[in-house]
Amino acid sequence: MEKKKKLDAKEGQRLLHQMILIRRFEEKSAEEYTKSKIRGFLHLYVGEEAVAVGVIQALTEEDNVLSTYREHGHALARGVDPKAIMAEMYGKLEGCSKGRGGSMHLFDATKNFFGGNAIVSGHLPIAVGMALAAKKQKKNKVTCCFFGDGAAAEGEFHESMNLSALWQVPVLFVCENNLYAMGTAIRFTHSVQQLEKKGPAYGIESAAVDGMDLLAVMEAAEKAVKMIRETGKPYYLVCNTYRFRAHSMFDAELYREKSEVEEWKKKDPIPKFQDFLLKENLISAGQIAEIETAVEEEIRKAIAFGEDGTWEETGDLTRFVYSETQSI
Amino acid sequence: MEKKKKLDAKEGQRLLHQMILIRRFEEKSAEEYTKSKIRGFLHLYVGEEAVAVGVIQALTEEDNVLSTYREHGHALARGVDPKAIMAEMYGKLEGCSKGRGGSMHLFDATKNFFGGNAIVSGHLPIAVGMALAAKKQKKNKVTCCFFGDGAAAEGEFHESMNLSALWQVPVLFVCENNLYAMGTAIRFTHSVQQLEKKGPAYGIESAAVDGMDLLAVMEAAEKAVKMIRETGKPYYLVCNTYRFRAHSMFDAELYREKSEVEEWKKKDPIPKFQDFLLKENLISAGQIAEIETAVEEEIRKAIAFGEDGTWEETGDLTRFVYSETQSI
Amino acid sequence: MSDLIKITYREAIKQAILESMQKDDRVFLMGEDVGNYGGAFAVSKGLLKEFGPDRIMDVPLSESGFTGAGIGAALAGMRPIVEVMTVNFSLLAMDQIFNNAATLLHMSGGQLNVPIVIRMGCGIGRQLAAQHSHSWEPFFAHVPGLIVLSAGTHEDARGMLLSALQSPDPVIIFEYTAMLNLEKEIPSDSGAVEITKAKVHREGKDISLITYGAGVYKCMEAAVSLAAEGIDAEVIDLRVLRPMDEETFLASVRKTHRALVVEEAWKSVSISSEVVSRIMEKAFFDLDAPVERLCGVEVPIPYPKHLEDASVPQVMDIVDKVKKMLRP
Amino acid sequence: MSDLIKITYREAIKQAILESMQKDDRVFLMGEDVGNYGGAFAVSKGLLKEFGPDRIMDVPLSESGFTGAGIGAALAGMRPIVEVMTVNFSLLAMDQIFNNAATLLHMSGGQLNVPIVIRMGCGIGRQLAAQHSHSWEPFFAHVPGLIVLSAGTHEDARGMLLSALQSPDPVIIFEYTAMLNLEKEIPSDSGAVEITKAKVHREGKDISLITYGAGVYKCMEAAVSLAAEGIDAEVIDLRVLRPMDEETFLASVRKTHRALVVEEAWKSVSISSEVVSRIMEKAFFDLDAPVERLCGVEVPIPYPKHLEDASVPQVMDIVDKVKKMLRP
Ligand SMILES: Cc1ncc(C[n+]2csc(CCOP(=O)(O)OP(=O)(O)O)c2C)c(N)n1
Ligand SMILES: Cc1ncc(C[n+]2csc(CCOP(=O)(O)OP(=O)(O)O)c2C)c(N)n1
Ligand SMILES: [Mg+2]
Ligand SMILES: [Mg+2]
Repeated sequence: MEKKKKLDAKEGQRLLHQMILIRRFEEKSAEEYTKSKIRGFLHLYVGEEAVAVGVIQALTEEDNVLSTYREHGHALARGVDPKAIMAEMYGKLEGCSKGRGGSMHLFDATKNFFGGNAIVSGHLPIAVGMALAAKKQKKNKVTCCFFGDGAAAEGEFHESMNLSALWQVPVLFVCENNLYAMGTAIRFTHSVQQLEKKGPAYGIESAAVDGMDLLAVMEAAEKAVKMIRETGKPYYLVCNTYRFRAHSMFDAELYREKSEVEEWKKKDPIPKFQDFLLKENLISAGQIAEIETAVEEEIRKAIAFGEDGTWEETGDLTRFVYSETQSI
Repeated sequence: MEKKKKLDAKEGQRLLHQMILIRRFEEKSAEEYTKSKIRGFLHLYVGEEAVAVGVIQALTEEDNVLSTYREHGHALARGVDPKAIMAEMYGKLEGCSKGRGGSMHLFDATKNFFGGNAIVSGHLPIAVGMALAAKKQKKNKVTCCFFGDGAAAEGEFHESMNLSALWQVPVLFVCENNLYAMGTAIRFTHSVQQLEKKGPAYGIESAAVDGMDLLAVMEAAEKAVKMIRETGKPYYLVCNTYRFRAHSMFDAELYREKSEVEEWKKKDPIPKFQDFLLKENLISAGQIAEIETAVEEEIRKAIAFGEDGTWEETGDLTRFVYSETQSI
Repeated sequence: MSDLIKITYREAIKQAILESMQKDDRVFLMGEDVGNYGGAFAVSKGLLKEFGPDRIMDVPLSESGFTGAGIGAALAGMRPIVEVMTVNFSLLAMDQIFNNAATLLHMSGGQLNVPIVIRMGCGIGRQLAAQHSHSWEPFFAHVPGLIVLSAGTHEDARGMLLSALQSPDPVIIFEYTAMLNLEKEIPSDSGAVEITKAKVHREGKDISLITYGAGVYKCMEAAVSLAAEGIDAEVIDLRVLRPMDEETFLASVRKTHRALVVEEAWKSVSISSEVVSRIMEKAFFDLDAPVERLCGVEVPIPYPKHLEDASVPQVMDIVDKVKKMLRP
Repeated sequence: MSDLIKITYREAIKQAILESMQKDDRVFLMGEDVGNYGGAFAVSKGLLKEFGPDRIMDVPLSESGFTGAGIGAALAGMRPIVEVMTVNFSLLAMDQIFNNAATLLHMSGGQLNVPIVIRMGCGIGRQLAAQHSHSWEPFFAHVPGLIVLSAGTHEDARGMLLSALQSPDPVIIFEYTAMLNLEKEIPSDSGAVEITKAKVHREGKDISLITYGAGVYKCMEAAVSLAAEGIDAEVIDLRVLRPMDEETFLASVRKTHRALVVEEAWKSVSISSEVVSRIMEKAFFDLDAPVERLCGVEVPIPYPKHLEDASVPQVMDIVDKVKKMLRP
């Protein structure tokens, strides 16, 4: 409510731009995958844009962000250069991880963006540790950690929640509940499927929000971040969302009905937010078209950048297995 | 209440006998440890007797029991021969694990007693699997799994609780909350210290009970086992208790006040139950003395049995790394 | 002799699962996405429909939990096939495998068998980058109590599982995801295979190529090239990484007097280290030259194809190496 | 030269922790029971009082969680010393160590350093049976990205930690619990030590004894016995198990022309396999006889003293083996 009033045109347009950028970037990535320009596993974020954009806008540049292998959206929302991301997926030295990581391992230390983690739930303890460091260093720094519904079944979820609450560290756990872990529906992975109900078992302030609604996510995230900054304690936010596309490019989607996907597409966060902006006169149809054009151009540049990138020399294969300098 | 009425003299005396046997057995073990007859880690159950005795009496012989490294009490309550347990701690071939396991690894397949597991929380998934097998085999078999407050912080607790509830398998999780994991007080290991509050996060029926009160434990365990048999679902029972002695023989007990221990000793489950039996005329002072004498004799025999046992031939060291027969 | 049929590596595994489930109703398959998704690599596609959810069990992301549950089910008389999607995630289940499955028989003095079969996808070759391209056969081969098999051929992909399910002891089977689509001819009636012996795939007199897993077809191909240049290489597939059959390769080395060990795993402390050591210990005086190794480069596997290819021995590397060894 | 002081292995470690915490306030110690209990093996006794609970952190039983938190804290600029009480429990943290600590630098193209030090108790010798007597140095030594140290002497127990904390890369330090009470003399000013090189502890000309960890003092003792019989053995402590310093032992073998590798870990796929392989590859023509190995028997370690002793090489075994090798 209050939020909606606060949102000004410029900010609204910026957020819409981000969501559209993510959407188009993902669509383009899929295309590049079928052209074999991108290889390995490719997990797209289409449908879930409101979560990354809504949460990350609530953070400052000093805050840390960690994500999974489905992290293009988070990286883009965090401001990692789309060119560097595309080059990364092209496997080029100009990529944000020097081409070593690919789609699943985007890193950008300058943006406090810490991956890009492909072991499900493996980054939760790391997030707790980064938040612990911030506390020890007396830095005003929230660590925000995105993960999926599937991840919440892993033991590391339990350990991380407990540690963060015990130690009272400033971490925001964001569970992106898209109802599936690969092809396994949440009813086969969680005995209690309202995942926000896991929070109280650790005494962690928890909430669930409609992850298809950018404004709702923004409001929930801002509330969460505010509480974290005020109390130094963890917060657990479940964003209920849906991925419109397959789990990865290897997925035949045998496990869900097309009609279910269609039903969810009606809740697409982008038209919803667009309509809101239009209705509130925060944007014009022309401005939307401009955003689309600008995004198209950004993506064109990203592809070109990836294409033009350089392959790492094979002789450099073992660089950075260990550090090249002894003092850090 | 109802329970107290049902308890007859014979059963009451049998249970008192078990508790006293465990107590004296543990005291004797400590003595043998200082004489270097027993080696390795030795974790005593003194103070917690009502939990093992109260829970296990609710099971049938067909049911499975799994425990930790602090499992002498469970083994004795389960009816594993005290001679075989003592011989095991003496490291002799006549031990219940042929001397290979020692104090932390008591096993007796004929009693459906499955350890004796020394990796904290490592047996929880196994218990779920045994319950799953019972379900698949359509056997009327409850699997009862004891573990500590410390164990509940491990990821495997989370995974096991979730799996058991998802699969709806007949397992009884018994958390022996003795307030310490080694020297770490529960306030340093759990953000939420009423451990029974963890059950609802999995939709598992849960309860907490005064683990120093045999009758209360019996009642709670019977209720739990009844529910499990009726529904085939898991149940989570927290027994709040206290260990009177050190964590193991290597523990200087720097982490708690003597006065705290003394306070808890006032709640000693054995005098409490003894008094109840006396008051209800279910036992006489003479009969108590007889139990003490009988227990003394059992323990004397156990020690003699251990002493007289044989050392395994060194040449047999590698027996049973793999099975000796190909069909099982 | 029976007819040959063309079959993919994937189909070979699938047929083995199908056949073993038809033959023995104690057998069931559990793993992430084995059911509704059809298997992460489509290996179990269709089996859920055939056998229903009690025998093709989708499990939550809980590697320790469900692997432990498999161990429990095995203890209780079932014959679980646990699929750990890929070896990359097996670290989360390592405690269950090494501390429980591998020890219970010995530690209980021969009382407790754990007839579990754990299958995992393994290896490099799909540009999946550091966290998803591991070759961790060496870890498992180090641990007594386990039987560790590597399915380097289509016959073994089909036959090893059938034999493993007859074993009273825990068996780990490594399957190579890069080979899933590869078609080969196998005898139409090919079934259970020997799982205690290595296999000479090609006889030769000039040098012994000793390998396993993804190295097998590579070495066979290299041997063909070498033959064209007048070098007659013997190719040995270790197959059983634990307990290792040294007789087969020692006999070969005694004949050829030279050996090259080829593996994709990192070089240090690997299967090849063990093979070289045994040749040193038992065939030293038969050697005309030092045994050499071609192994994985010691680096977290990078994403780009050229770097990935450079990380493990390729056919040409083998050919070149052999030529250098024989014609220095 | 400085004075010698008598010191236990335990005290040596403790002094290193103390000194490093005094020197650098980014350093903190976290682990189970390191604080209130004083350390499972009394290593950190008194440090909580000295440094307070923010720098001596008791953690819940959550090996994956707190090790991962250590990695996160290291990423964020701290210098955590994570104590995994013993290597037996490290399997639960293996994913964090191998998939995160070891890969992040390379996978991020050199952006992310993980300056964590992980200490663990290790080895056999206290009759703790199968689940508590592991020697798992070989697992860690297999993994690129890690620096793996083995503190086989009192100087190293003290000095390695000090040096490790200067490393920009993750360091694992193995400490040997069976040696904790052992007193030895070290220079009173002994401090940081070299952590890239093996060390010749005793020069000799007849044979090279190559070992590490608990094997070091055993081999020194054996060398003394052998000297009495006219055999002059050189003793080499590998110290750095990864990246392994082969130059030192190759030089030795080139001089003595014979070698015996001694380790307590299971024989197959071990540190000794790697040492033998490198000698094969690089000093084959310097050998007068095949290199031999004395290793742990491949069995889950049993509880009784005589069987435990029989499970690893003892001083007399080394002496006998050398005599057999030199005077067949
Ligand atoms: C520990 C681990 N186990 C299995 C996998 C394989 N895997 C990759 S993604 C995935 C599903 C994760 O689902 P969820 O956490 O809901 O995230 P989503 O993909 O839906 O965003 C699985 C099983 C993995 N990467 N890591
Ligand atoms: C995975 C693991 N980590 C650490 C240990 C060392 N350890 C043995 S017992 C124990 C405390 C366990 O406490 P709790 O579960 O409360 O059981 P209690 O001993 O109080 O009965 C610890 C830390 C272990 N055995 N296993
Ligand atoms: Mg999901
Ligand atoms: Mg406890």
